[in-house]
Amino acid sequence: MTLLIKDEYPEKLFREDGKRLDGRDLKELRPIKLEVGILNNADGSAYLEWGNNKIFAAVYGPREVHPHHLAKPDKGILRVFYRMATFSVFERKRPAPGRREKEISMIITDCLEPVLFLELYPGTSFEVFIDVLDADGGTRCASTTVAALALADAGIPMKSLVTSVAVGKIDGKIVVDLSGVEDKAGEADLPCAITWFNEEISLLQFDGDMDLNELDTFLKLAKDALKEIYEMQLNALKSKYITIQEKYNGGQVKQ
Amino acid sequence: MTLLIKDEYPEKLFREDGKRLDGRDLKELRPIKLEVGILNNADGSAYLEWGNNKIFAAVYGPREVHPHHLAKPDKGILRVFYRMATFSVFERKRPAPGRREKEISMIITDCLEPVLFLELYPGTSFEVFIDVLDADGGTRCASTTVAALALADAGIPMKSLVTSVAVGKIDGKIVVDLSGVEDKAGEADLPCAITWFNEEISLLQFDGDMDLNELDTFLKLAKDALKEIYEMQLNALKSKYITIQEKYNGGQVKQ
Amino acid sequence: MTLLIKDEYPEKLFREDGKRLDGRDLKELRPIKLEVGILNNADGSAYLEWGNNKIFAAVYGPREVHPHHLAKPDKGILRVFYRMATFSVFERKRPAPGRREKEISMIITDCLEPVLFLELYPGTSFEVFIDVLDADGGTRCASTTVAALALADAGIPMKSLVTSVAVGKIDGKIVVDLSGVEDKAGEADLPCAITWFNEEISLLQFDGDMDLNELDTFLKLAKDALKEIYEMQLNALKSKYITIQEKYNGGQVKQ
Amino acid sequence: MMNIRRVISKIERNYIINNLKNEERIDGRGLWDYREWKIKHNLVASAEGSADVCLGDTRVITGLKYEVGEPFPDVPDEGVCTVMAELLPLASPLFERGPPDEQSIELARVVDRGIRHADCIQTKKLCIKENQAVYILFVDIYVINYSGNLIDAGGISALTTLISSQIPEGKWVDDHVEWTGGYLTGETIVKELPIVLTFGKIGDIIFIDPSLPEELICDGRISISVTKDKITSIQKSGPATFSIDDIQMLNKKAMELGNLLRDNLNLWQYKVNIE
Amino acid sequence: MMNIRRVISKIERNYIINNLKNEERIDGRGLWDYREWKIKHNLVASAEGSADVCLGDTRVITGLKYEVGEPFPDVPDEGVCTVMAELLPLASPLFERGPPDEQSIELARVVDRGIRHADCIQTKKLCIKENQAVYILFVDIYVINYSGNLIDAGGISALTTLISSQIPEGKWVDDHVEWTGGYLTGETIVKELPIVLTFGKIGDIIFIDPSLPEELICDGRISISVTKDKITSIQKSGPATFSIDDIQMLNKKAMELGNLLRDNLNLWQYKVNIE
Amino acid sequence: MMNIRRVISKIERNYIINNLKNEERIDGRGLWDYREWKIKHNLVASAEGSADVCLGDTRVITGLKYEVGEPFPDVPDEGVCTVMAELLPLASPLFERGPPDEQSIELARVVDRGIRHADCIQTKKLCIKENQAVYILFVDIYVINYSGNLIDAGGISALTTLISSQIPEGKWVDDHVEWTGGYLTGETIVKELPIVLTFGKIGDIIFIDPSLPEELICDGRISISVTKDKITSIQKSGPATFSIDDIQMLNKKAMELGNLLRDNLNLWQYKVNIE
Repeated sequence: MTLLIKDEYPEKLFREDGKRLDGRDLKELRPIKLEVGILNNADGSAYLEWGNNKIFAAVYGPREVHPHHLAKPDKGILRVFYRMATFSVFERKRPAPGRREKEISMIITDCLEPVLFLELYPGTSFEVFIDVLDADGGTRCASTTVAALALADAGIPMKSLVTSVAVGKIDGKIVVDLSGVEDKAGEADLPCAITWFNEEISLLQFDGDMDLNELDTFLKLAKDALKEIYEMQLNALKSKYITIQEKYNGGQVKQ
Repeated sequence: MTLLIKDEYPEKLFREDGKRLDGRDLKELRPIKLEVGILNNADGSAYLEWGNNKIFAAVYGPREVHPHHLAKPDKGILRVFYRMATFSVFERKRPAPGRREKEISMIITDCLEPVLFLELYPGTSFEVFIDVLDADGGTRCASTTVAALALADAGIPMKSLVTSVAVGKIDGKIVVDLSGVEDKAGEADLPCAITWFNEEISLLQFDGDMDLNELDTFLKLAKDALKEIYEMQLNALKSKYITIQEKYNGGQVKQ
Repeated sequence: MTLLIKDEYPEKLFREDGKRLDGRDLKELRPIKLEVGILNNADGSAYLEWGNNKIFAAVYGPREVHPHHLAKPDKGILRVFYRMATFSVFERKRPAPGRREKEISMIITDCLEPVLFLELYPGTSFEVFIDVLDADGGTRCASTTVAALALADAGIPMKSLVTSVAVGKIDGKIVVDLSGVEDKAGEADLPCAITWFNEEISLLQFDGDMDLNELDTFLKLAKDALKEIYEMQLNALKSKYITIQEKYNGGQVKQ
Repeated sequence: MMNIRRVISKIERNYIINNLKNEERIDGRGLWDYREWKIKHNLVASAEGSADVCLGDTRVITGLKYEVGEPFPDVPDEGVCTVMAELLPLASPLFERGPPDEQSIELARVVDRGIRHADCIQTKKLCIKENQAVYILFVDIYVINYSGNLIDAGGISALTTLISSQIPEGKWVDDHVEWTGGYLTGETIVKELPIVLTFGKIGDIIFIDPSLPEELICDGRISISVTKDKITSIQKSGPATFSIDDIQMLNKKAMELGNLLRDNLNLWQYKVNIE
Repeated sequence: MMNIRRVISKIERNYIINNLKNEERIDGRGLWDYREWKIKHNLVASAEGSADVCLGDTRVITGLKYEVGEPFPDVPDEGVCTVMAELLPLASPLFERGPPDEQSIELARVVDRGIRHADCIQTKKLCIKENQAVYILFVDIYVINYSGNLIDAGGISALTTLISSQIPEGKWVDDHVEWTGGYLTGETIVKELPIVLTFGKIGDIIFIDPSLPEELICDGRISISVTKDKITSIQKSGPATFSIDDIQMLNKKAMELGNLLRDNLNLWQYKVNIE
Repeated sequence: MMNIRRVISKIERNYIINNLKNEERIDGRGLWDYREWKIKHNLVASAEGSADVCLGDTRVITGLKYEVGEPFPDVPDEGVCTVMAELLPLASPLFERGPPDEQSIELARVVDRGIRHADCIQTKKLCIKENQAVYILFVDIYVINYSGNLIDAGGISALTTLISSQIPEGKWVDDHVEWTGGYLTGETIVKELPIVLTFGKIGDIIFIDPSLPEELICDGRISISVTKDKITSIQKSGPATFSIDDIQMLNKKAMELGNLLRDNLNLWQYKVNIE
């Protein structure tokens, strides 16, 4: 039985006025909203809206490792579980986690681990659960960005935050932060992440088609976008601490 | 490929003489046959025929818990595994246990647990295996009834027996002990169970459509039917002990 | 969707000159090539080509048992894992191991165990991994034959080698070593294996149709073929030890 | 943050029970009061309907997807609606990864049966062409934060999702389905609004909407689904037993409180209007 | 009750072996005697055929279900019969819950192959319409009590089930299958009656139909399926080895005892007569 | 034999690192040298294409099977090619039995994406009849011996398999597929030859083609797929971070070394010629 409606992509990804289909300029990010500490059972948590992406992240740890045999005697382990809700995509996803979800979980683990001091927590685990409730392109970058906030919210010592964004090429033009439709109909997509303590790249994937010059441009653009998002992360953390301070401030809002 | 024959239901569930399709009156139970102690490897066992239902139950325990992490330091655990044979229903059931079987297992566990003294058996488990070889409506009630006998047969201290039956509504009339066809073609089905030590309800499910008055009628009818079945359970237990006594009675049948 | 090409079998399994379709006489084996010690991570390994069969075997052990509860306090355990590659057969096999692979694994385990001194290795396991990369009839016999070599290569004390071959009936004639097409289109197939230390049969399966006289003929033919293959096994082991000796012989090839 | 993995201490348990005996609860509610409800709808752009429901600190997000498939042979003119539930590990340290466990199966089944038997969904409206093509709706419930009483939150969440839904309307052309350009909405699909209400029992005391600490020490629960004047589904769980009087009283309460909640929540406000 | 989980003690083992050396068995049988057979048929109303078989204390219940499906392309005019076996945990503390293990796979496979290669089922009679529709039969074996030698009990159980079967008869009308109102019965479907016989080996002694204690200390077993004058299947299992003389002797014995058992059990008595 | 299960000792680790600092490797290679490649093709008679690739002691055997199925609705005139990888337990004590783990998923995904995004396979040539019938190719990679850098060995292995392939050619007749008697070969199917190159990073030092001891102490890796003048896929793994300068340098290196390797291996020699 064919589906009623196909997931069709537009022929052109730019409007006549040169803007992208959602009205953005080439280097413009989609609207991002970040909230920290929104789940009260987890040791740390964060919520993100990024375009139509809606993602929750929660951190548990340091805690006992299940199953036991995964524990390492000389360091803690970081485990990331990236999952998509069945209804987060155009065609219903099957409930069980698939190969793509496992691969992205691994990618994000590798991306976050450099900022942690796992050697201080032998025999324990940190578990980061990331659930994408609505997906609209760039979920691995958005997930990395919100997971870093959840780690910070858990009070786990970190060398720095981690921030992630994708750059790519659509209709021959290089753009920042591809939306879902741009990701699927475009030519290239380069998700990357930065660890601010050393300003190095800790997540890098690419699928598409680029030459060495384009790579340089991609990386330059990415860096500017990453800085912009980093500021939002810092503000989200600050506003949480301000909120807490207010709560403890005799119940009175600071003037 | 369509099946050769559909599982079709009759339009009417009552005969012209006012009796049910299998000749029963409104409050009449189907024939029930109970046997205790029929499986010699289990710690306790029982067999039931109830209409066309044919169900075996066996109990193992108290024994070590597998897997270990399920064990509780302060009490024993009760685990019930309700399963249907592939050929017990109209369309062949898949061999692996499904959601329905898991749900009914849980319902029966909750129903039987109140009569046990689990706090006397810390760190151990009691396992009740219930296998439905032929199904004809009301298997969860029949399973509960036969499982209680298997527990008693295992010599496990119990506050009382447990007895279960369903009442329901078919073609607008309230009846006791719905058969398979009445269950599927009828309007409402209320399986319930009683723990005789406190005469309270320990299993209760309902799907259908009833108002508060009907509920009262249902519960009243159920209580009468439960008493009738309880007598049969007691007789089944007695006849087993009589048999054993005879065996030990110098091999001679008592006069 | 029907497949493009069916796996069809010829009507006759003998040529006009009385030879089999691949040019063999009734009692002639297919070409066999054996190599020992070809995988450098395993404790022992061997590779076999037998007609178009291509099979790797590797042995790990004695080593710790995973999962632990399988360990036996009074003896080591032998575990054999026979697997076929997806592309080793005409129609792509599903990647997960099926019932047939599990059954053959058990058959081969039972066949190899008699030559080992498992009682000398309490609490440990020997694991034999057999991977069929290309299959052409008689894979269980070929697997047993190559697995015995891998065990020997691992330096595990053995009462003797084990050798296996199939005999069978095609177009009414009794033949040795059925090829893939003979196996599928023929009337009977009797895989068997011998443990040389007592010259007894340690693997025996049959599917087809034979009377008691035919059984006698089968067994007689099998014994001759088994001897022939046994010589090849011994040569394969010898040539490995010669190679090693040469390596240690001051690096100079012996004259 | 409360560490809900620890065994609730005897002292705490007694504290909860003693309060209950005085018809008071540790969060200040009376025995028959729900915690506060907060409902958002149509938050998931990728879904054909969605709801974000908070009941106190319990939070559940539900979405609807559809497929078009063949009807079951015994009901050739009716579509299908299935409910799935997942207890996300981020929602509680008590939840583990892996295939659905008993608690998630129970949540899905009770919500599913509450809907199925209450004439809630007009399955005939989900038929595109008899014997050929019907809608299959997937109502998938994700628990985002666990603080007790998932069933009632899940029930309201599923209902709001269905009411808020907007599904491309198909018609049968020759031998296949084409999009008319219009939509089926919750207004068309949903008829009755069954409410599922869950009561906890600790010792002899019975109360509605168990909070997490209450749920963890509960001897048992009963969930009752009600329409305006009918009981449509009952599920007892946990090792408690209930007297026949209790059961009669609870069904009456369920009817009463269900009507109250239906009025208060006014779920039809979440329907989508399409010109 | 015997605790069969404990390791059988050396003393007990020696006792069994010493008896066997004198051609005696602990339950009083001779080396070539079966335990008592008890057979009931057509006990499962929901199945299209069924059998309840006891071999001593071993008890096996088997049922048959059918589906109508497309034939395999290489045999477009033949139906299919598959055998599944499940070792129910209620049958023995040795059996665990979970997916089929080696022992249940072996049981199903040996019974299946005994049937498949003996011209037992007339697969062409299971064809409704060449290339289009054939019967797929599922013969599912459930072990209810385990007291040794499941294979022989399973084999007789599967055979009785097939003989007792009664399957709605279909005919091909236009492009689908319709019920004729008649039935295919075991009399039509079953031709040969292959008997599977299992021999145990302990040390140098070989005997038929191992009881549970014998089976637990067996070095190995051979199961041989025979029709009146042919061997149709052999399966050796366990770490024992057998001399060529043993194998010849056992196949002869199997033929002999198989014919005897076929006569004694008279399985055709379980066929269903339909007017 | 090296026991690769043991933790690599500090001494050994330091030895490897100190060598690397002098741009030397423990097996004598320079930083940008591959180990020796050995390639055999069409060794599996049952497969429609196959390759046996050794990279030093790492050995990978890959085979191709096909099915004919319906195309995806959004690309009705294109066939499909999927890559699966299995790390056989015989290849290393580090590999365990069971369903695919992260490492095998990564291997399959990186090889798959390298092929998919490089215009390597002409999927339109895999169409038999638009909307009706296309080829589905299964490229299945089995790791036979594990000695580091499975990705590059797997990539060359998949490519050689595709080049060596020979698939029965179908045509659409009425409503089904018939065999023309001819074959589709790698020459028709394969266009670009993307090479995937993997770089390891230990401390500050980066090098190509990690051997097993290097891989076990690696902080991270980057795999880059390149065609003659384009980068088509990148995958970073492991907890290392890379400076932007490193990344630019590595992509340049990948292009350079990729072209060199493509020339040296001359994979087109493995195509099959059919008269």
